[in-house]
Amino acid sequence: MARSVPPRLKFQILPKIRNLSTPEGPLGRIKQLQKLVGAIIQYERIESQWSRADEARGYVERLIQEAVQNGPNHKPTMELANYWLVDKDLVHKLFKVLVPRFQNYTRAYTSMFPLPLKMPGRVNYKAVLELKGNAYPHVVPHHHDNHHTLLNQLLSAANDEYRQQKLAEKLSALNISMAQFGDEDKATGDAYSGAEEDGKGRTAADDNEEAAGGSPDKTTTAA
Amino acid sequence: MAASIALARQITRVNINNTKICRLSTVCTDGAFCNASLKRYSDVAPSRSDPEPDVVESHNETLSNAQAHYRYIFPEILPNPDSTRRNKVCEMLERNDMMNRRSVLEIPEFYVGSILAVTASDKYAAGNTSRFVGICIDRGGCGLRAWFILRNVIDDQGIEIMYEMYSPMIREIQMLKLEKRLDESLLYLRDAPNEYSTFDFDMAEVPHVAGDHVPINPLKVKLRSRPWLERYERQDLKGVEDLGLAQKFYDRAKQLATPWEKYDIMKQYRATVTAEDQDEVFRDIHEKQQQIEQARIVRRRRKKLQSNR
Amino acid sequence: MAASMRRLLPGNCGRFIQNVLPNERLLESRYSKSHGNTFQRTLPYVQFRMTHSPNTPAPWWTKKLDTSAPEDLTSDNEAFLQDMVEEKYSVDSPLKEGPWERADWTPRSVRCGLICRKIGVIPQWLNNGKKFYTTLLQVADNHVIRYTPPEINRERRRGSRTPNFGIQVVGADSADPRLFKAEYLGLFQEAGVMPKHHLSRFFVTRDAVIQPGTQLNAMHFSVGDFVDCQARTIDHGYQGVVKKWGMKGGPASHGATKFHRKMGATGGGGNMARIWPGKKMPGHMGNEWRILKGLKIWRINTKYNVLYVHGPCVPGPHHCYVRVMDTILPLRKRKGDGPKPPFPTWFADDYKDQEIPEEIFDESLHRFTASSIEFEEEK
Amino acid sequence: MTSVGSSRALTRYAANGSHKWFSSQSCLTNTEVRKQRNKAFVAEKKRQMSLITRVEKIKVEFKGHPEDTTLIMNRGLSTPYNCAMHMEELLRNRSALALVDGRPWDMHRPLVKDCELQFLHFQEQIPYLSNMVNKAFWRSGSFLLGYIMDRAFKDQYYVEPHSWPAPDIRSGSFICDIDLKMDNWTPNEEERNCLTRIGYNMLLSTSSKVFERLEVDASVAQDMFADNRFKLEQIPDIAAKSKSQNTVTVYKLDDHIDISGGPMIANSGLVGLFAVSAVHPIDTKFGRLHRVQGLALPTQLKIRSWTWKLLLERAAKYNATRLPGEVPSSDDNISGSQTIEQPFLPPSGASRPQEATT
Amino acid sequence: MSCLTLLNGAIRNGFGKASFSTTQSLQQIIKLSRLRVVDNSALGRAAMQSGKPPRCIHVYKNTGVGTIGDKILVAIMGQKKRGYIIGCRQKQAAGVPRFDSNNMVLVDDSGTPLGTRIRVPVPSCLRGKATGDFSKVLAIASKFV
Repeated sequence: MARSVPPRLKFQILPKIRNLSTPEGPLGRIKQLQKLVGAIIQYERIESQWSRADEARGYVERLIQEAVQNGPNHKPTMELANYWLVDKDLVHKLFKVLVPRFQNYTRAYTSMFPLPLKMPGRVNYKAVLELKGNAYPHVVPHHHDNHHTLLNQLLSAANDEYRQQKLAEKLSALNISMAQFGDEDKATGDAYSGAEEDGKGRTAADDNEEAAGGSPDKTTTAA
Repeated sequence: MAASIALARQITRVNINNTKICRLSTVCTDGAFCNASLKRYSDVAPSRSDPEPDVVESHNETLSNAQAHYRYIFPEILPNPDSTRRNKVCEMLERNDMMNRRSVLEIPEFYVGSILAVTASDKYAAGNTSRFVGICIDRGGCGLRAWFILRNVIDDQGIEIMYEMYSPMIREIQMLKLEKRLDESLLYLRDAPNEYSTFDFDMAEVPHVAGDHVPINPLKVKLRSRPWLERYERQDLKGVEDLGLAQKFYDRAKQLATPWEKYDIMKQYRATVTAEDQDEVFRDIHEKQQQIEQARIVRRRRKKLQSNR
Repeated sequence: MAASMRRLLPGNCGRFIQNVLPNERLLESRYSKSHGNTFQRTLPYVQFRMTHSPNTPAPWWTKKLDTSAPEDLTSDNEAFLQDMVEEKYSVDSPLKEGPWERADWTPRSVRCGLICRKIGVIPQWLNNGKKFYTTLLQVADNHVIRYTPPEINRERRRGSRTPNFGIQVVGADSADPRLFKAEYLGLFQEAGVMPKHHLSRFFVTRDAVIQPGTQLNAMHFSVGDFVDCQARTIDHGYQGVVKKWGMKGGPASHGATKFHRKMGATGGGGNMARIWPGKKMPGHMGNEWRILKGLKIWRINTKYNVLYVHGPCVPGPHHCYVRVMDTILPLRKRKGDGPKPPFPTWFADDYKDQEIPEEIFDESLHRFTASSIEFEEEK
Repeated sequence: MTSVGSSRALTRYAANGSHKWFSSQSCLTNTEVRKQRNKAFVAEKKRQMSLITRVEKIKVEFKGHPEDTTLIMNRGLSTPYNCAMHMEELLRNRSALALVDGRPWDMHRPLVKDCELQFLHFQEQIPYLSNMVNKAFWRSGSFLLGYIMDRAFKDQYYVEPHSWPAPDIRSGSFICDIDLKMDNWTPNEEERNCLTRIGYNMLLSTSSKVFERLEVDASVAQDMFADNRFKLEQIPDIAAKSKSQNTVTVYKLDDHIDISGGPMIANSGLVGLFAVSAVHPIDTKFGRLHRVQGLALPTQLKIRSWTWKLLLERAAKYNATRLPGEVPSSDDNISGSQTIEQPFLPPSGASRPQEATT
Repeated sequence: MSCLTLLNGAIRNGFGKASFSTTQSLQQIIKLSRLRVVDNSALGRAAMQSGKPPRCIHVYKNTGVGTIGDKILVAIMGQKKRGYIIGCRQKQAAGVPRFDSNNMVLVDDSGTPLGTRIRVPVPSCLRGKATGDFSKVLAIASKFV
């Protein structure tokens, strides 16, 4: 029986393995990693040294990759799971819980975050390693809405102005004035129409206070 | 179209033959999983003759059968998996050179254990060519560096010649007998009696239908007694008979064994070209390979017609 | 389980999040001044000892990369900035003034070089069947950035060994301008090209000057030319004498204690009872500028701008930048009576009516499309 | 007073061979006017503080990170900034604006009754909160332009800030309209950089400067701005629109004082990048004024140099937001008008103890 | 390098079973290496049959390492004889045969081979070196490979 050619891992790995410091040599390294891999599968989120967590991450990803690809009936995969997961309940968890969860994943199965340093100076970087789709609150708040920050407001206004200008150039090349343009703009269906909707939506939402203060080009589009 | 049907048929045939293969407790003898030049993880390497459903079929639907077959035909087409040395442009230029050479010289599908005849240009030989027949005892190298070693015994003198696969000095590579052996490196034949590596220079070509299953020769070699060139008791060889050593040798071998490497999935991963990258390579060469195949068929037909006349 | 690893049971995980990693604080520390760097550094920080060839640029050099936290942008705005980058640099002719006059090549002219990337080492064969290795050097999107005439060069660099040469600055690999600091971006204003990842300067004679903004490609050199390749060697870090200088070390056994990879005596007694300058000792190995001279160009790929340069020993690791210049070796450089090189560089406009082949081979190099080598019968 | 509205009612004074432009009222230079105005501000503030004779406690309910709490603070003395100091350093450092019972409130404006408190920073995710804090920032930018122009010129030039329109972020720049008494002066790039540098000197000074807010009676305001003909004209209107019909809100940053409805951000330390992008001459019914345009970003938001340059290019274009003297829209924010952002005006300093007792 | 390991040439050819490790890496022909005489000279035959194969005592070369075509001095049956290496166990370049033993032919002082026939194949690339005395050696070769 054979295992398949592994698909590409979806995160950056180091070109060489790290020799985790252990008096037992390479076998000791594997034993350390066994514990970490088991802990990640069990608790789904752990805190560890950066180097160890990063090293263990590859093994977890590969293990899940194999499990998702081959399922529990594939003997080498089962052997692999049996070797890495010392607690045999976790083998069940791998195939019964994690495989369905990660069936359609196209990105990495795990994520890793550096922890802030408590003290400056000689540092031992710590990291949080977690399986995606766990039940805990997010480590870093994602879906963080940044549409309304000052920078993005300024840029989106600049974007609108730029699109307007491009459109005006295009129209002038066709000898159509902006005034004539009027209603057909949506019908022409170029990149501008989307941008305009975007701009309008935003002005309505948050700039209610300054309708009169709008730039001249904005008033033209409104007309 | 015909070719792909033939290949599909061949894959089913592989599955039919599973029972036999299991009995032989075979491991693969090709270097498809890891690159030929690197240490191979024999127990994790896939084989065309594996009882498991074809990995490529089941997981890379987008890759055609013909393309999936390439990794067995020419494993050297895959780049060196060392990520610090990978470069797409360099790999592509090298691949172009390889395919150009293949369009001129027909390099047959062969494995360690196959018997080949190589005709090479030799300024000093009679007729400016020299022909050597022998069993392939090892092959390796990525890209244009690919090589293989042929071994034969002439006048009770063991002789080996290493050939570079893409060297323009090679005039012809003739496949005399396409088969695999139980191991992926037969360097132990150097320590076996001469009869195991003696082959007739006028050996007739054993016909092999293209796309047919590659037979595995289950021959087990009885080595000469020590001293040897290598410590074979440490190598987990399948194709040798009992070595007949004292227990202390096996104890030491056990001491030095690294059974965990079988499960070191990241070490294997780093020594592998990933499935995506392999697909990319095979898709890239597919068109050129089709042309080469066509040209070969035409050439054979013409030859046949001429011989019939 | 490692003692340093903290197991987090589902029960106390909420607390963990609240106390150790409060979302707000994390977000803040990413943006605040004081903790800004914490999140930048994703790999362990490694302190290197001071080497004799430090990588640290001189303090008066222009700061290059903007390593602060990325801008927090919406996808729309990100796309807009991308558009603007394209817009700003999509000028057809970056030249602000008319093209400079070109001079004729003389044997005393020194041309500008190229910045290449070492992309691999592969074997090639000669027509007589001899195998040798070539290093593939890909010209890395080179543009001329600046020219400093000899007068200013002389003034700025007092005691310069090259007082009569102008300085031609060449940039390699265009990059997103948003990666760089404003002062670094300013270097590219004159040339009107996108900012480059890597800059290097070449000493040129006054007649060989190339106008800033000009693109350089592999056709700057021709097959059969000999070139000098200069690069920083592989960085091995701090090494002992056995690896660094090839000293023998001590025996593995035979009663050797703590003497396996050490150097022996460091000097004699008597009058010279001290360590002499230049004694080979452990220390930083590699990462030094080295030049390999007189390498033949066997083959050029004009499509991918790749030079096939003789030998596997071009200094530096894979993917490093290599400075490639016309050789200075007197017996290998171009002679006055031979063919002239493209001067000051190869301009595509001059060859509009000619078709440039994708691959150019040396005459004695075996082409892979050609049939196998056959030796003629000796009579 | 009557001559204020007429154009160019200025005294030209020649002594010691030097020519100076002076304020029409008191014949003072900008520096002297600033000093005098400060003195008035400080005196008024002292007077208002002296009215608080008894320390009374109020209950402030805080909501948000790090945890919901109730704080017992001092009526008329404690500010939201003081509350933040009790909570966390992070809040103290990054909060630009407070939200008291859902209304924007300056960080350094004393709380006057039991209330609910929230803090806003520059990465708020709820649009209307984000809008609120952005506008406060933009307004502070305009204020900062006034600060710069007030001290940028030699003594022989007398500069009179007129006003600024409602903050419009999408226009790309904040504005301050100023009478420079120089008809066709437009600064070249170096001069613009000099103006920017004045701003940076203030922003980068070791102690970040606080925006102080004070509500004064119209008469006090008129005394304060006696040397600014535009402000004198505006004060009665502003006072009439205010809730008590007679108060004007003034802000002070360092030693610069201007009339504005507010709110402003907490302090100058929140401003990261800052630039005076352009000065355009404009013709208004008050004669030839200059429109000073600027661009700034909070420290909290990261920006790459290239993006900043792109925004700066846009900010240098003429900003055609409403000119001074044009018919203001219902919610326009000429300098000093009490904006709709503050529908419930807090009581003026004089009436504060009285209200507290009721 | 221990002298013992250099005896492998002889040991590998079946002249007794060694009780010590004979694993070797380079298989070079240097001083004290044992070789195999492959011509049909009486001296060579006698030496090989008696279990005392010739021992290299000098390589006529600056590097001191002999490869195919090199002239060496051997001690054989108590005599000093010159000879040519015509096959090596060492790793060879592509296309050059590698032999299972280090083969040599004996020549006399005038460069004439002692034997009349070489019993094993000879690398054809040696013809490139066929100058002077060496061509006499190639003249008695029976087979080229």
